[in-house]
Amino acid sequence: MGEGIVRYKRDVWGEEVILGVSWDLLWVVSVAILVLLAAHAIIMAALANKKMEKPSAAGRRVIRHESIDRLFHWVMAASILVLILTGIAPIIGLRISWLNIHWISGLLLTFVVAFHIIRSLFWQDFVSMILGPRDFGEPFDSTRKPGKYSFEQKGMHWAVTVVVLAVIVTGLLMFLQIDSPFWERTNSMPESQLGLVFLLHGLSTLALVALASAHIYFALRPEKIFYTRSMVSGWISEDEMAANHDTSLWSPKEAD
Amino acid sequence: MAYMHIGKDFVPPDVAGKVTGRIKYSEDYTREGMVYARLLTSPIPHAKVVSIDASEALAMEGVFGILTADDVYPDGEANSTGLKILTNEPTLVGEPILAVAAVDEKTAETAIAAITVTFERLPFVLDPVDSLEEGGPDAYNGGNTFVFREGFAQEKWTSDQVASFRAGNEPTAEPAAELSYGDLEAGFANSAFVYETPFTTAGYPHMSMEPRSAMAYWEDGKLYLHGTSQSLTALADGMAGIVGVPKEDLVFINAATGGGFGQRSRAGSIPSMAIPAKLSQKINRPVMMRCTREEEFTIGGARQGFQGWIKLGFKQDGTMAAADLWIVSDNGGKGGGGDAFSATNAISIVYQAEAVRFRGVSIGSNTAHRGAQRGPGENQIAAIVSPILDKAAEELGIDRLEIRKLNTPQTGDVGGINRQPFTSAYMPEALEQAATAFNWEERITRSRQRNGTKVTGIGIGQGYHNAGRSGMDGIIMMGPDGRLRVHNGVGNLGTYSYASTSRAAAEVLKMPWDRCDVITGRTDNHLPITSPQDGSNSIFTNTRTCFGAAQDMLAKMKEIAAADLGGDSADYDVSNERVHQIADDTVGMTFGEVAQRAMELGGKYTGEAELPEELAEWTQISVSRLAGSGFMGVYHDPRHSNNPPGFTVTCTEIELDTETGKIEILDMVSIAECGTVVHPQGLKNQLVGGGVWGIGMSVLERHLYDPQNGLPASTGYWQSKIPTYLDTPLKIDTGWVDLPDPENPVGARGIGEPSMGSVSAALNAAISDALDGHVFNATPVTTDMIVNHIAGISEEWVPLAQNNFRG
Amino acid sequence: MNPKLTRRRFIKGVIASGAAATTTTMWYAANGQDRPAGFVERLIRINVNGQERSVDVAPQETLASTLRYKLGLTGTKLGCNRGECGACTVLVDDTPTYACSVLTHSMKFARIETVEGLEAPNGDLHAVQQGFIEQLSPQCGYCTPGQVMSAVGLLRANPNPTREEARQALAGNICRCGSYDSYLDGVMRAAEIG
Amino acid sequence: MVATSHDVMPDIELYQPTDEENALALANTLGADGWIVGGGQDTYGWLKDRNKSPAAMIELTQIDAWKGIKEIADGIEIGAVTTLTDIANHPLVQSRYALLATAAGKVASPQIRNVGTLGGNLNQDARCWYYRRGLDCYRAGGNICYADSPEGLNREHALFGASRCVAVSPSDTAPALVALDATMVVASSSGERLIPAQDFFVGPERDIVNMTVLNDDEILTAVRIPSTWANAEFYFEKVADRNVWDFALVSIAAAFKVSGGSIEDARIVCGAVECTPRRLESVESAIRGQQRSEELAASAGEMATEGARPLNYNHFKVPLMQNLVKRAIRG
Repeated sequence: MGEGIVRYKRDVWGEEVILGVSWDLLWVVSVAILVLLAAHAIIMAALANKKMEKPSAAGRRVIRHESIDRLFHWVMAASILVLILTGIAPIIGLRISWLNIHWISGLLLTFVVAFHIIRSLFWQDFVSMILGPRDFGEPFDSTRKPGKYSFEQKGMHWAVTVVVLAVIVTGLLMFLQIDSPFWERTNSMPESQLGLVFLLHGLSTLALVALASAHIYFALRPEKIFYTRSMVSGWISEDEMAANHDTSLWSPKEAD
Repeated sequence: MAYMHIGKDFVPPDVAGKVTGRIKYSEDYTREGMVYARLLTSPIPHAKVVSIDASEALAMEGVFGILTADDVYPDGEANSTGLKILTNEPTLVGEPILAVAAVDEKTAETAIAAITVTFERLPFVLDPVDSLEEGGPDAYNGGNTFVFREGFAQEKWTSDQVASFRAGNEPTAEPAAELSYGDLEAGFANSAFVYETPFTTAGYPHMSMEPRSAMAYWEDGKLYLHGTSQSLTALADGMAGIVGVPKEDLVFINAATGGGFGQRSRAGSIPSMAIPAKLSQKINRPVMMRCTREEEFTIGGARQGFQGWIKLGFKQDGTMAAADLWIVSDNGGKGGGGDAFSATNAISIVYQAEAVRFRGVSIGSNTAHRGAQRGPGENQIAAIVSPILDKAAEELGIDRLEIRKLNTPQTGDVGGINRQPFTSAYMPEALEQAATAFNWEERITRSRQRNGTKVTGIGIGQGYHNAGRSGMDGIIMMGPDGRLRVHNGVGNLGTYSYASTSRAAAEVLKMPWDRCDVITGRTDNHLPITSPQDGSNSIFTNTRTCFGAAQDMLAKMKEIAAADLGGDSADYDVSNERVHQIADDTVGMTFGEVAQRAMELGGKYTGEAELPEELAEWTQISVSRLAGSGFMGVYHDPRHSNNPPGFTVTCTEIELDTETGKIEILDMVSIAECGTVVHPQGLKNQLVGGGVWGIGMSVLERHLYDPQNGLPASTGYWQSKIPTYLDTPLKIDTGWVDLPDPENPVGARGIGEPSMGSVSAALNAAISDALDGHVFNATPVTTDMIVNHIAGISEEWVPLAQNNFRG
Repeated sequence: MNPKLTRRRFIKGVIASGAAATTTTMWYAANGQDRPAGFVERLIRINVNGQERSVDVAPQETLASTLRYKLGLTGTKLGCNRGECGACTVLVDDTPTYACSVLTHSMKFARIETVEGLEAPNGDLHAVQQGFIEQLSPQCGYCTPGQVMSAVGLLRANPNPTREEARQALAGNICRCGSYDSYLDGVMRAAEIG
Repeated sequence: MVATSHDVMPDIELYQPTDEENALALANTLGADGWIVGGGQDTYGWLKDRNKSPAAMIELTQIDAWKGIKEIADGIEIGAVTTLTDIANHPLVQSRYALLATAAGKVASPQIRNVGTLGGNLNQDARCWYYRRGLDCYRAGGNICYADSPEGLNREHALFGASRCVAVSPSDTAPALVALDATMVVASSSGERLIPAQDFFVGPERDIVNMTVLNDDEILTAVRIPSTWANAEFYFEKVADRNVWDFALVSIAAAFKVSGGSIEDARIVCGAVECTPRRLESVESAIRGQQRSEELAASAGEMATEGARPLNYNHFKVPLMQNLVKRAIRG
């Protein structure tokens, strides 16, 4: 078995340096997340009976996600999935030509994220995503309802933000270490630093795997599936809004 | 002159042992309770040892002890260049830090793996020119060069000076050494053809077949050291000092040596043998230290590499009017040799240049240590100059053999920066003989002929090395059995000089060879001091001592005979193992009887009195131990004057494939000029062996270090590209001039080194010839260089073969 | 780069190496199984120079180590211990083989000949040895036993080789002294002596 | 280990199965801890240096079923444990597949060919000296290549298909077998699979630590050479620094079906220019149906090196490879 969380190697003069994350953790993380989600599913099922009926999707509709943002979301989702798959392939011994696909989708992700950051800062309702002190009370007070985004949604968003930025930054540094159409590999980085970059990239990958699984799981939960629908079609019903959001805090345009 | 032994083949006493595997090299010995040592060597090109934690290793079962630099240098390491036994200040990857002794090698290696050494990394440099540049790293602690008697110093050039030199221009910096004769400017002024170029020659490892293993044990205060060496007594003499044991308490055992080529001639070039000696002393057990091939590379050292600038001027008539050299030589991690000066000297001697100037600096690099290797300097430069000489010949419309003839040294000439006369020099005869054997006139017409993708190249080259010393001692003994015992301290390196020089004594006493014993192999056989077996000197130096010792015994025989049988000693002579009156050879006594009488008389006859003055300490010890045990002839050889040269001439025909860059040597003839031939088969071996070395230097052998981290990349036979059967000609024809030298009693001079230079010179010339006169100004010239040249690809980087220069 | 560094050497290599050398033993123990068929026993008999010798041989032991350090046959030299020089050449069923690069355990059914085994009972040297002496083929002599064995192997397969055939057959033996020419002279002489 | 020059074989277990089932069972049980040994010529160095430390060796030389050369319905089958000397000298190989006989005869040195096996020659590991020195580079599972760097010593390295690692295929017989459309017979305890020689070797872009597609539990048991190219016109050349004990700087193995001076079909494969034997399919199709000529040879040479990406020190491999292709086509 590996050396716990970190794998070490010898540098060119025999000094012990960090090599990267121990990929044994990949299995640990996968199993852990599966257990957690399974547990959640069971609890939800148990609580199901004393749960009030689902709000109806019929009736008047309000806009939750503009088409451009939906496009962004799905491109980002796709590139992240491709990155995870191509990145994991060599680890699990899958002999595919993965590296080019990996860095290309990595670049794609980088551009889309950059686009999103700029857009969210100037053209979107940035405030609606800010995680304020009041949000933290939300889970413990059933009377309180969130604005456009619930505490969980904000939490997930910011977690993903941090992790994705981490993979992007470390990924770009690693990109410099290989030949690409834009440059010849630099081999500029000392081995010890290189190892650190690999480690961070690996750790954020693990986090991303966990977050992605959780995200997908919740997106498919019956009581949340309408959010997923809104990410496809853009709208939610007023009924769904009323049931899950505080209209005084969020007054979306009506969908035509 | 008709000799009984000189010039005749014989079976050296050790050959049978070599073909049966019976003769023992140091690693073949074993001893009750013997344990095995392995080395921990530096992983870093330049560092300081901060601490060593061996507790875990020493606690292991089967581990007997550890030896560190603190053990061998209790008062601290000398602040100088030169190989250390062990060190805390490694200046190259692979330098020994400590040794561990264990029940077997596997345990020792496992123990070493458990030792933690903390190093402090220091800046390192692989290319001397990088170190020369201002602000560039220094290879040593305290500078990048070492000045004799002054210590470490720094040589620095401005960046412009470095850039200009690298661009191929004459260095403008102040040289550390400058020597010259003649009017250089006038020389170039009178020249019809002047050639000026930068050049590089790779320094590469000796790679003797036998790794420098050694086994040692102590008994009754005496150190018994089984080692490997080119020079039995000369090396033991120095080794006693290195180990710190009185000369009389060191028994150095070395029946055979698996190759040396310069790196085992003196104790200082192989101090690693002191490790088992010291370790054995510390743990009080016999210790065997078997060296690996990689260790033979890293500890064994290499030839000095050159980065130089050369300018040669030739008059209209083809005479070399002026030669100007500026050489930056690579001193490696432990200090090097004087190759650069020897190179310049060789040009003065071989081509009789009218004016010569040498300028140079020797700069350290954190690579294998540099030292003497077969023709250090003379041979590198031979390969560089020969193609230039051909260019001159072409420009001036002179035949390539002719231009060498009209610049040739001969008896009566002087040569070298110090304008020293030759004892004798028959280079014209050698050139003539080579031309005839090679059929030059006819062969030269095939020059540059194309046959499909192949081009024929014809080359001729000359080799030189000073080939003789003096001032050593000789001892011979005889007992009542009348057998002649020649005590010979020359190492058994495979030259068979230890035996062939002994035959000079047999010659004097007209002894049949089967009545002679060569006493050698271990120093407690009481051997005289000899010059180290390097610099091609043994034949000259030790025929003098053996001859002298025999003359001494001869005189004593005559005295004894005259005293006992009447008359004057001048009336006596020897023949058929008898000393007898010249007038009536029935009046005399057998050698056995003389020896018997000598032992009765004692005194000077048995080495107990009237010994020659100036006998070396080592010889005195041997004589004192032999004294009284038999009839002794003992001799101290006075210094000779002038330069006894060893010369060779080689002609070769090659085929160069313009598509693969591969060359094939179709024919090769080497002619030796080394005075009277003592041992034809031995001489032939030196000629063909030198030939293989010359081929290695010209087209194959390399010395690679990774510029990024200073790791050696060519530690084995494969990566070093040592020539094989199929890289060398099917047959190398040999011959010799065989004219006597007046400074040697049997007329002999040495030859070992020149035989390589002439081949390398001829081969590089032939390659240039095949490439329409293109001159690479480098050794080696490898396949990739030839392919690149033909394809018109400029060497964007210095060819890897010349690494570690800007490699 | 940090100025100081600690060099650790791992008995178990860090990544290039797999599990420690006892793993499989433990695996079988753990599974309460006997070792599968094919696992070697240490005490074996090998045929060296016509004699059956029984030796205690470690599984990983090379023939060269067994010959030199267990049987005292030091005529077989170690020049590189990597199959790059030929000094350790011996004959295995008449085939020249690098003793440093074969396992003794693979020699159980083979006929091994070393340089020590060439002399006739009456002490006469083998033709190759005589040829090498007459032509003074060896220089330092360290590669000589290997050259001898390759030459003997050649002459058994081809008693009258051409010089070129001899050169091809001996190509796996380096002589750093460069005595190739003299060795070939020796082989040709040996073929004459027969 | 970098700092200590190791020289003795470390403790390691040895299995010498005498039949196929045992061998495959062992390979299956030991997996990555088991090291398959043929002649061992690319094994013992790794172990002595302690740069690779498998738990056990599975030595195959006592399995007669995997030795020898026999005729099969379509062509011949060569057992993977057959020595290179036997292959080079075998009348059947010499007469029909001289290309392979020549290639096998060019490997290393006579003594190595005497014990070295075909399987070993095909499965031997990369010769990049950084990797061989035991440095933890990409190929050793690390995260860096020391050879492909601004100052790396990469004279012997790749022109094509480099992906982080720039090592080349060291085998002399591999290009010959690819040129002969050979099939690799690969067995494991779960059965047998047949792999075209061309797909047997794998480059760093797909697998940076292995040079073949063999899995830990698999053993290459035999190589089948179809009659497709039997008695064709062959050309093999290996250019190396030394003529013994050396690896190709560039090698070429080619087979031609020629009638009346025109090339009906051809296989041209280069060694030591990529991590796998490089088959020059574009050249093959370009010369198909053409008359042999200096011009054709020249243009084919040019085409052969299209897309080459030379490193610092191996620019010479471009003209060298072009020249070898020329020579092959010239015949």
